Order: sequence, then structure tokens, then C-alpha cells
Amino acid sequence: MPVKSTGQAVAEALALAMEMDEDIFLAGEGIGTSIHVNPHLPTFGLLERFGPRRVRDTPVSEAAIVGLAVGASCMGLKPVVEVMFFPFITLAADMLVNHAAKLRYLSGGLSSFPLTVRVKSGVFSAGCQHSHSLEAWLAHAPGLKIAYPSNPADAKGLLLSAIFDPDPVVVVEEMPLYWTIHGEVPEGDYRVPLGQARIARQGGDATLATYGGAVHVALQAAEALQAEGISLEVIDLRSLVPLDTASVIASVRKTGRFLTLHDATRFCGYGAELAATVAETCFDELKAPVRRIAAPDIPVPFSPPQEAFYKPSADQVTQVVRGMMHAG
Amino acid sequence: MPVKSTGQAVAEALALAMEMDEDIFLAGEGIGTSIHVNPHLPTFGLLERFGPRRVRDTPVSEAAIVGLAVGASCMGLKPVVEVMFFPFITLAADMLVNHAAKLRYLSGGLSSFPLTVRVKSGVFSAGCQHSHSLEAWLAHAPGLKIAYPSNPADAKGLLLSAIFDPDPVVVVEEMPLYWTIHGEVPEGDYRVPLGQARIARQGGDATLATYGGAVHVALQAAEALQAEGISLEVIDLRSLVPLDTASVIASVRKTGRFLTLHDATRFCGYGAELAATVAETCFDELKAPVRRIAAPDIPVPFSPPQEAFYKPSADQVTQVVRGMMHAG
Amino acid sequence: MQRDPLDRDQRIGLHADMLLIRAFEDRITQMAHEQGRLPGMQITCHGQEAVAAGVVRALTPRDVIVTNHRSHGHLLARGVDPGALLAEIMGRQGGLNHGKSGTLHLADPGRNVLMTSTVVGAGPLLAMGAAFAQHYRQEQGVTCVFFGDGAAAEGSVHEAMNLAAVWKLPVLFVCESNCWAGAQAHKEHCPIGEIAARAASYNMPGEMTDGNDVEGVHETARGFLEHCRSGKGPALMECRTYRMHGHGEHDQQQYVDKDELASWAGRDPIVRHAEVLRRDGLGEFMAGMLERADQAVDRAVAFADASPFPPPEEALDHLYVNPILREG
Amino acid sequence: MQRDPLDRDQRIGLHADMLLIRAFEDRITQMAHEQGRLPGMQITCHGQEAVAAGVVRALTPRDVIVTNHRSHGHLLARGVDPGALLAEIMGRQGGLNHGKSGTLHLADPGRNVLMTSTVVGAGPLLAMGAAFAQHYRQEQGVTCVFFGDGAAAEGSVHEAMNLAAVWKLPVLFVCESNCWAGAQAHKEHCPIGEIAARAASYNMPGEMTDGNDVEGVHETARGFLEHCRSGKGPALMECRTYRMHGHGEHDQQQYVDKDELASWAGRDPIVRHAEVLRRDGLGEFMAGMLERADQAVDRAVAFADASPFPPPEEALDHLYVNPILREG
Ligand SMILES: Cc1ncc(C[n+]2csc(CCOP(=O)(O)OP(=O)(O)O)c2C)c(N)n1
Ligand SMILES: Cc1ncc(C[n+]2csc(CCOP(=O)(O)OP(=O)(O)O)c2C)c(N)n1
Ligand SMILES: [Mg+2]
Ligand SMILES: [Mg+2]
Repeated sequence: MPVKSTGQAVAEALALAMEMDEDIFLAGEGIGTSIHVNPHLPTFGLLERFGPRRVRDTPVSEAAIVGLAVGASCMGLKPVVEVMFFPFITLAADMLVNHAAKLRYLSGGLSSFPLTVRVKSGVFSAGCQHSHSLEAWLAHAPGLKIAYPSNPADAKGLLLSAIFDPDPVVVVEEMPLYWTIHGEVPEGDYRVPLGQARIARQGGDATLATYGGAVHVALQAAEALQAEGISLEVIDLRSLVPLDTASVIASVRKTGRFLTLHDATRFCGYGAELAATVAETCFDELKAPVRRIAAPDIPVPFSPPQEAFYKPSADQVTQVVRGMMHAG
Repeated sequence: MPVKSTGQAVAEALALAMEMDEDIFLAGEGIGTSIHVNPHLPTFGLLERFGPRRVRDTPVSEAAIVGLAVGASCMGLKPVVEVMFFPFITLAADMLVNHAAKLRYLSGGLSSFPLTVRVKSGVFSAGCQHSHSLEAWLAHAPGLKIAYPSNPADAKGLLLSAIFDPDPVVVVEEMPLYWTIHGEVPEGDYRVPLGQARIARQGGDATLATYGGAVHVALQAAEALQAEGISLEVIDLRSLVPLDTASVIASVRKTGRFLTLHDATRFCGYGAELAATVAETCFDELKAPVRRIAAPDIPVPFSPPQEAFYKPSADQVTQVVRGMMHAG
Repeated sequence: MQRDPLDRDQRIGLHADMLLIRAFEDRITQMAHEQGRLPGMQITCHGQEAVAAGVVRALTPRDVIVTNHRSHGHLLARGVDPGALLAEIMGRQGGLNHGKSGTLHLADPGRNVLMTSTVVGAGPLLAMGAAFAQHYRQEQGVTCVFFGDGAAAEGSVHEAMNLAAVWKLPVLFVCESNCWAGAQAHKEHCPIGEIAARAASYNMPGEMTDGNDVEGVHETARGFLEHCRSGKGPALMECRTYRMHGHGEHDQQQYVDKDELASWAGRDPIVRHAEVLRRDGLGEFMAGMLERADQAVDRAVAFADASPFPPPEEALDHLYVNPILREG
Repeated sequence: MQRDPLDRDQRIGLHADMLLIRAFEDRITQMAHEQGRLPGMQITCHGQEAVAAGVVRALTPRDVIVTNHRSHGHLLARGVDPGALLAEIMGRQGGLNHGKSGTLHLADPGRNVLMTSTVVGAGPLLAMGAAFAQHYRQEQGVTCVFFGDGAAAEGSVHEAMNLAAVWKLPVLFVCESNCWAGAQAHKEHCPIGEIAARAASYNMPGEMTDGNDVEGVHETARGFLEHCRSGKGPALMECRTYRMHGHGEHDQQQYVDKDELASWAGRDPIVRHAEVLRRDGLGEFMAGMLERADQAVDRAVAFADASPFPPPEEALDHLYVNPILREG
């Protein structure tokens, strides 16, 4: 299989989908003509290839971008729109949560909204108005599905599933992964079903559930722990809604310990849902309390050492896991 | 102490605050001249009393309403603005989350934003674009504080604390409580500090943490359980951010059982944070798994029997608690 | 533009539509005062029937309608079954949307009343998206969106008009300028006194018309629809009319000037049109029309009354095309 | 309006401001190409200096500025210390905002550069709120907000203009119309070719001016500020100019027509103004000005370089005035 960057894998999925289905178009800010010339960007080259009818640069109007997707999908198109950065999702929150997610329900099942929203997340020296991981918000909005890939193959496979899913799906793409994470990418119409987690590393002593770039931090921690004789199982959730609860629970039943990791802030973060679910379900199997590792409850600071402080590290993970091993 | 409705208690707090401090003004849709003539509504009579300079009806522009509060508070005023219904918070989400909550941090502590946003929640036969409890969103946005009163005295006391708090506070007012819940209200400048839960009912067998109208459902369940010899402690959180973790934990240490209850949907709801916190902290004391009672993960349906199905009931609570008693 | 004059059948048809709308809503008004008969609030377009009839009759079947909270007229003029409409308003199984929507989000996608949102100002964004699909597929359809004068204050309406204009999408923006937004008078939310004036800044045609003159509305709509259909982009039509029953049936209208109300009552669109028809010698064709409208409404009431409530647990249906299975 | 002509000191001052801005940003450009020297991206107003100098010099100290991502010019013209500015851009402890903001949200509330948002389109809402406070307190201040032509597509800008106009708030909306929004040309996001045309639909004065003519900008700003100060409400001033360095220093501008760029280079505001001053016999007053600007920038670099990074754990500071204590 060819090795690609995560950004290239996204671009490949978008191109393939557009080739397969004339009902698919892309829209967003700077997705066609961009201020960046970077072949690892996910819409690189698509305007040249598919033309301005199908690759549409929009004005700076996030509500309109998602509104466009809602309206067009109700007419049977399969829009794939981009909201540039996660904090700007707030500007489209009404369209996403009160419209994309609810209009089918309100119609009594008469309409459907096969739209995909891609949004870039991650921490990249731009401060808190560009970086703010709000996946827990989306996961708390019934009617949406949420994918959050950690590597090129999943980025392609989840995006293709999202695009052809008949329901609204938000795909969160962690921007730094576009160029930092490379990997083998299956060719052709490769799909990763929504709702199936992946065991990123097998282990027997504790289960860590995570997603996106944090998967790599977890794997690094697992490697370090291995040297100490602690074996950490790392689950890459891949899809946050639907959540593959069964895989998480099966793993915890095996290891007896559970922790979560994400770059989003802790309080009411997605980790709370995971921890609560495991605590409810695996009471008898747990040898130690569930633990959550997350960013502190602050906005993303700009200053580089503070930004590093914000982002959970492999060291934090090893420390917490060590503590759990002593606990029981 | 005089007995008042919850709506009257809110109105009293608003009037008192405005009398105490000329820097306080109110703004929102229909808060001055209203289509409703109902003395239990929280801004009833305030336009007549304070005049149009201080009680300002706004156009239908939620982003502008919260933007007004952000800008005016940065200049030292203490705005108290209303977003009519919870789902419309999405339209002001950028102003709330990227501005009210972050601008002080971004300024390096040079600015502050002593604003209050009142928002109406609850389920009231209007369907899912008027009813959608999003308190978990707000709680996941560092920089905000969140109060959620269940009764007239707290509605007054929390609102006064919010108004005079130097940070942005969102007060969630469950609309049906305005006229259905009456109670004694301390006179004068009565404040309930943010971050202090209230034991709404003492009990020894299990701890239920909840807030808003669900407190009354919990109390009803506790009454029913009492007849069966089960004693349920009900904690009315009153403030969701800051959360009075200490009171919750102390109660769980006493009872050994913990459950949460809210009208918001379950997945990634506020109950997940509570359950996770207790599971992390009270591992050795828990005699049964933590449990969450919440609305199913659907929008609020309109049809009356379906709306009733949506809203967690006292019966559900008693059933779950009974199950927990058998579990351990 | 030179258009064929209205023929007799068209003129009579316009009148019949208005009569049916009035008859239907008069029954709603009556039922709204029968305690417990209708869940939630009731919002009628009493006094605005000429806009609904005049515009909707100018549409072709493939044209799409997007509407809002004040939708009865649009639906009935489009030929939606009054029984299914009333059953939905009553939250019944036989309702247009199986009781999921209720009175506020009534939609009939089968008749191209494609989407209905009660989030004020959302409709124009949804319509822009639907029109994009028409444009993308090079269909001849136009999307017609009804929104209030108050809605025009929302940012979403600006974004929709701007994008529709930049991309030359076939949207007919119809502003039902009924002098009120809730309890707020037009001049309190609109600094220039009309919405149509904005059209120029989007480089699209716009016009203020007499919304109580059904034939005039119809003519204007036909002209603008031709414009939209010919690939020249959107148009904005503002219909000056009056909301005779207040915001909803619960609105006592204390804040409304009695003389103003009386003066608009004197311009009732149905009475006016009846006079015009009689003047033009068409009086005989109106014979029996009122009775037929009433009978249609009688049948609707019978149908709706006979329709059961949907089973509570069917509240779980219709959210996703591919449902998510969740434990808990 | 009849205003005193600009005196010599004012004209020289305008020039000095532009030179300082240019010198500061030229250094930023240089440093941006030294790997690792400046964290994050760098956005300059190279070519737009006349807008910053011309408008800001027209303000009184009590007037308030709200700015955006392209803020260096506004800050420097306001007299903000270049050292603290650069230190902030570098994420240092001695920065304006202690490294919390970084390059994108630079604010100096002490000099009434009150708020800075990099959420495109947010500034006008914040400004409307600040102006409300000035109006409420019957101060003589005006709030001046700088925003881009691209920003004008956001709904927030509409809401801000509409509310400011309805309430006659003293806001000067300054649109820096620099022909681009990211990689999108003006005509791709603005159907009528100018933003100023919208003023009419809000019933406020508006004008397109030559943004590369510093004295013209200054005169126009003075006129509009008088309007705002006299209680007549907001005004909209659009300055046609050009973004010479692309969106940011990382932008290679492949999408920009080279001739267009060259033609605007020929209209450089500093060169033009120098010619005007020389023509008017004021050449001698420019002697040493460039050197002084460079020296100020040298001092700024020395200060910023000497300033340490803030301690990582101080990332936790500055969020709340009354901090929230959290375990975990
Ligand atoms: C975003 C949003 N804000 C507020 C409301 C509450 N609301 C419902 S109708 C209405 C007034 C709308 O006025 P207008 O647009 O003129 O329509 P009309 O009711 O006059 O037909 C308001 C404020 C809402 N439904 N949605
Ligand atoms: C809400 C939002 N959407 C998108 C962006 C990304 N972005 C930053 S600057 C910019 C272009 C803004 O253009 P304009 O308003 O004309 O300002 P200019 O950069 O030309 O000064 C965009 C799209 C953003 N910061 N905020
Ligand atoms: Mg209206
Ligand atoms: Mg620009």
C-alpha cells in the first residue's frame, strides 16, 4: 500500500468521492484557492481537478457554509463542507445543532440530510480563538455523528463513510496530523465504518481510550510503560458518535483499569462520558478508579511553553498509569 | 418571609440589583414590552419601573445581545441580558465562548467581563427548536460560570451573585418553574454564593445530584422511596460551574451510592461529569455502580405523550435507586 | 416585464386559497380557547393571507418553499391536506410529521414545502442551500423563503442574501413585513423602515409591495420568480401587511394601538379582494366558497380528532436514517 | 462639515506613525523568516498604514478601539509600546498580554485598544457593546472598530450595524477594504463591489475613501467621528487599500495578479505622503524620521529578546477574576 500523509489521505478521499458521485460538492473558506501552497493540505489541487462548480470557495460566513449544506442535502445532494477551525463551529452551531441534527426528526422522518462537515482542530501556536476542541459539544447534540481520525488510513476511510452516510456527520481533522503523520493508505473505495473502534496497541494491565493526535501520545506512553513491565492497551475510538462502547467495555473487562486521554479540556469533556460509561458498566471488574487525562480547564494559551503545558503529554499518561497500577 | 413564585423572585433580584447599581442594565427580546401579560414572568413590570434606558428591548439578534454584554461589560457596565430560549444560545455561542469566556484570558488579565446572561430552559410543548438543555456545553467552556436554580430563593440569590460576580455568568432559568414553583424568598440583598450546593433532602442510602426542575422530581422520588424504607439524599447543585465537588463527595462517602438526574440528554451530558468525578474519587466507598438518569438521546418531541416520555420521571428514579439497593 | 394578465380561474383560485386559510385558522383560534384542545401555542397569519396565497400560487410544483413559525397559509396555499396539518398541530400520529414537529415546524417535503424552522432567521440560510441544489443541477426551480420583518435583524439573513447574490442562486426572499416582531414594532428593530432597501447592497432587485392586495402580490411574485428562474440570481420582495391576531392566540395585544389595529382591519385582504371580484363581475363565482372552506375544515377536524396520539416510545424514531444503538 | 485644515504637526505626525508601523512590520517580516524566531503566523498591514495612522490619529484618548488579526498599525498609531507589542508577538512574559494572546489578539486596554478578536466579524459586535456603554454613560467617546472587507460577509457585522443604527450608538465602522479575504478576491464575497453601500440600508452615513491617502482618510474619519459624537448614531467608512504582503508572511501570493500587485506598489501610502509633504515644503521635517523609527524598533527587539518566557504553570492564571478551584 502507498504511504501517504494524513492530509493527502483526506484529499484522496475527497477526490474519490467526487469521482464516484456527481451529487458531491465541496464548499468552504479557502478550500479551492488557498493562501497555502502545501500538498499535505486536504483540499490541495481539488479546484484544478474538479473545477469551480464542485469546489466552491465561500465568503467568510460559517453559518452560511453549514446552512448551504443543510439546504442542499435536503434536496438530495451530498455536500462536504469545511469549517476552517473548531472555535468557528460556534458560528454555525445553530445550523448544525438545531437544523442539520433536528430537521429530519422534526419532519417525522420524511427528510434526510446526508451532509458532511469537516472541521480542523488541534493546537498550533495561534491561541484560543483558533484552537478549542469542542467535540464534546457535538457529541451532546443528538442527530449528529462524529468521526475523529488519528492516521491517514482512518482519515480516508472515515471520511468516505461520512460522505456516503445518509445522516449528518462531522469529521474532526487534527490539523498538525496532516503533515506529521504518514502511513499506509488502502487504495480505492476504502471505508472505515462509523462506530468501530480500533485497538491501536494490545495490552493487559490497563485500557486507555482516546482519539485523534492523542493516540500517538498514548502509544508513546505505552512504549515507555512497556519498559517498566506495564502493558497498556490503547483504543483509538475513531468515531465518537456512535461510540463503540462494546469494544471499550470488552477491553476494560480484560484489563480491569481504565483511563481516557484527550486534548480538549477536562470538565464535561468527552472523557467524562467514557469514564462514566465504564464506571457504570464495569463496576465489578475495575481494580482501580477510572482516571481522566485532559487539558486543564483554560483556553489554549499562546506562549509556547504554556501551550506545551496545556497539551497532555506522554509523561502525564505514564505517571497516571503507574499510579493506577499501585492502586490495585 | 414572603412567599413568591420563581418568576417573581427573579424579577425581584433584577429590580434590586438595578436599584443598587446604576451600571446594571437589562437587554433582550421582549423583556420590556412583552406579548405576555403574566406577573410571574421575570421581567414583568421592569420597563415601567426603570424606563427604556435601562430595560432595553432588542431586535431578534442573539449574537448582538451577547455581543452587547461583552462590549459593555469590558467598559465596566454590568449587563444582564436574556437569550430567550436555550437552543438560541447556539446563535450567541461565539460571543459567549470565544469572547465573554476568553477575552479576559487573552488580555492577560487586563480586562474583565462582569456580565450575566439569563437563558430560559425547560420543556413546554414547543418542540426541539425551543427546548434543548445545553448546560453541558456551557460547562465545557472555560471562562464561564453557570448557575441553575430550582426554587424562588435560589433564583433570587444566585442571580444576585451572578450579577455582581466580576466574571461572566450564565443563569439558566427553567421556564415552567416561574409559575409552578413558589416558596419563601429572603428579602433584601440576599445572595447564594456560586459554587455551594444545597442538600435538598437528607438521606443515608444513596446520593442523587441534580439541578433545576429535576430537583422536584428527585424529591418526589425520595418521598416515594421513603415509604419503602429507602432513604435518598438529594443534592441540589445550584451552581454547575463552579461545581461543589466537596459536598457531592462528602455525601457519597456517607451513602456509598450515587446517581445523577437531569432533563438534558444523556450522552456527554452534565451527569457524565458528575458520574465520572464520583467514580474517580469515591472508588472505595461505592457499594454500587454510579448511575445516570437523563433524557434519551433525541431532540424534544412535540406530541404530548412523547414529550412526557422524553422527560425523566420520579418513577424512573425510584426504579433505578431500588436497583442500586439490590446491587450492593 | 410583460406578463399575461391573470385569468378568471387564477383570480378565483387566489380567493379560494385565502378563504380556506381564514376558515382553517378561525377554527384554530376557536380551538385554542378550548382548554386542553391544542397543545402549545398557536400562531396564525390572520390578516396576511394575501401574501401566502399570492406568492404560493405563483410557484410551479418544482419550486421549493421554506417557511417559519407562521406557516399555515403557506402550507394550505400549497395544497397540503388540512387534516394532516391539523393532526400535526394536535400532536397526532396522523399528522404531517407524526407529531414530532407540532405547530411550529410543519413541513410537507412531498409537496416541496421542504423545510420549516422556527429559529427566527434560519429559513433564508436553508433556502439558499436548497437553491444551490437547484442551481447545481441546472433545474428550473426557484426556492421561495418566507420570513418575518423581525427575522431580518438576524445575521443569518444577511449571510444568506450575500451568498445567494454572489453565487446568483435562485432564491426569492419574501419578507412578510407585518409591523411586529413579537411585541416589538417595526421601527424598533429596523432603522430605515423597510427591509427591501437592503436589496441594493446585494445587487439584487427588491421591492416593497402592498401585502394585503393579493393580486398585486401575485403579480410581483411572478415577476421576481421570472428573474430568479432566468439565472439572474435572487430577489427580495417585502410585503407590508399586518398581524391581526397578535404574535399568537395567547397574545392579548395590550401594546398595540387600537386605532392602528382597526385601520388595518379595514384593509382586510379577503374583504378587499371580494370587492374587487364583485366589481369585476365575478361575484357569482364566489358563491358557496365559504361553505366549501368550512366543510374542508370540518373534515380536517374530524380527521385529526380521530387520529390517535403516537406511542410514547416512538419518540425514539426518525432521528437518524441509520440509527445509533445505545445502551443505558 | 467645515473643519480646521490639518496643521503641520498633524501632517508630520501622520507620516511618523506610518513610518514606525512600516519599520516595525519590516522587522517582523525579517524575523518571520528566521526559523524559530517568532511562534505562529505573522500578519502585517504593509500597504495599509494610511488607514491605521489616518483613523487612529483622528481619535481622542477617550475614544475606544476594537481591532482584529491585522492590528499592528492600529496599536502603534495609538502609542502602544513597540517593545511590549513585540514581546507579546513572541509569547514573552513582558508582552502586552503576558503571552496569553500572542500575535493574533494583541490588546492594550489601558490605551483604550479595548478588545481584539481574531474571530472574523466579531469586532463590530464588541464595538457596538462598548459604544453602548459610552452612550449609556453619556460620555463623549466613540468606539472605532477596524474590520476587513471579508469580515463584512459575517452575520455578526450585520447585527452590529443594525443594532448600532437602531439605538444610535457612537460606533465608527472602519472597513479596511484591502481587496482580499484570505485568498478570496473582493468580488467573490461582495456582490455589489463595496461594503459602504450598505450604510444606506441602516440609515447611517457611509463612504468609500482612498485608503492609501493618509490625509484623506484622516479628514474623512474626523468628519464621521463628529457625526458619531454628536449623538446621530454610527457611520461606516470603507477604505480601499491593498494587502501588499498577502494574508500573512507565510502567504506566497501565487493567486495574486503580479500587475495588480505592482500597480498598488506604485500607490504606496508612505511614498505618496512623503511626496505630498515634500511638495508642500515640509521635506525638512522628515529628516531623521526613518532612523528614529528604526531605532525604536531596535529597542523593541532588544526588550522583547530580553524578556523571558512566562512560567508554564502561569497558563492557569488570568481566566477568572474570582478563580475556580478544581481538583483533578
Ligand atoms: C432565533 C430566535 N430568536 C427568538 C425567537 C422567538 N421568536 C419567535 S417569533 C419571534 C418574532 C419574529 O418576528 P418576525 O420575524 O417579524 O415574524 P412574525 O412573527 O411577525 O411573523 C420571536 C422573537 C425565535 N423563535 N428564534
Ligand atoms: C470566523 C472566522 N472565520 C475564518 C477565519 C479565518 N480567517 C482569518 S483572516 C481571514 C480573512 C479575513 O479577510 P478580511 O476580513 O478582509 O481581513 P484581512 O485579512 O483582509 O485584513 C479568514 C477567513 C477567522 N479567523 N474567523
Ligand atoms: Mg413580523
Ligand atoms: Mg480584506
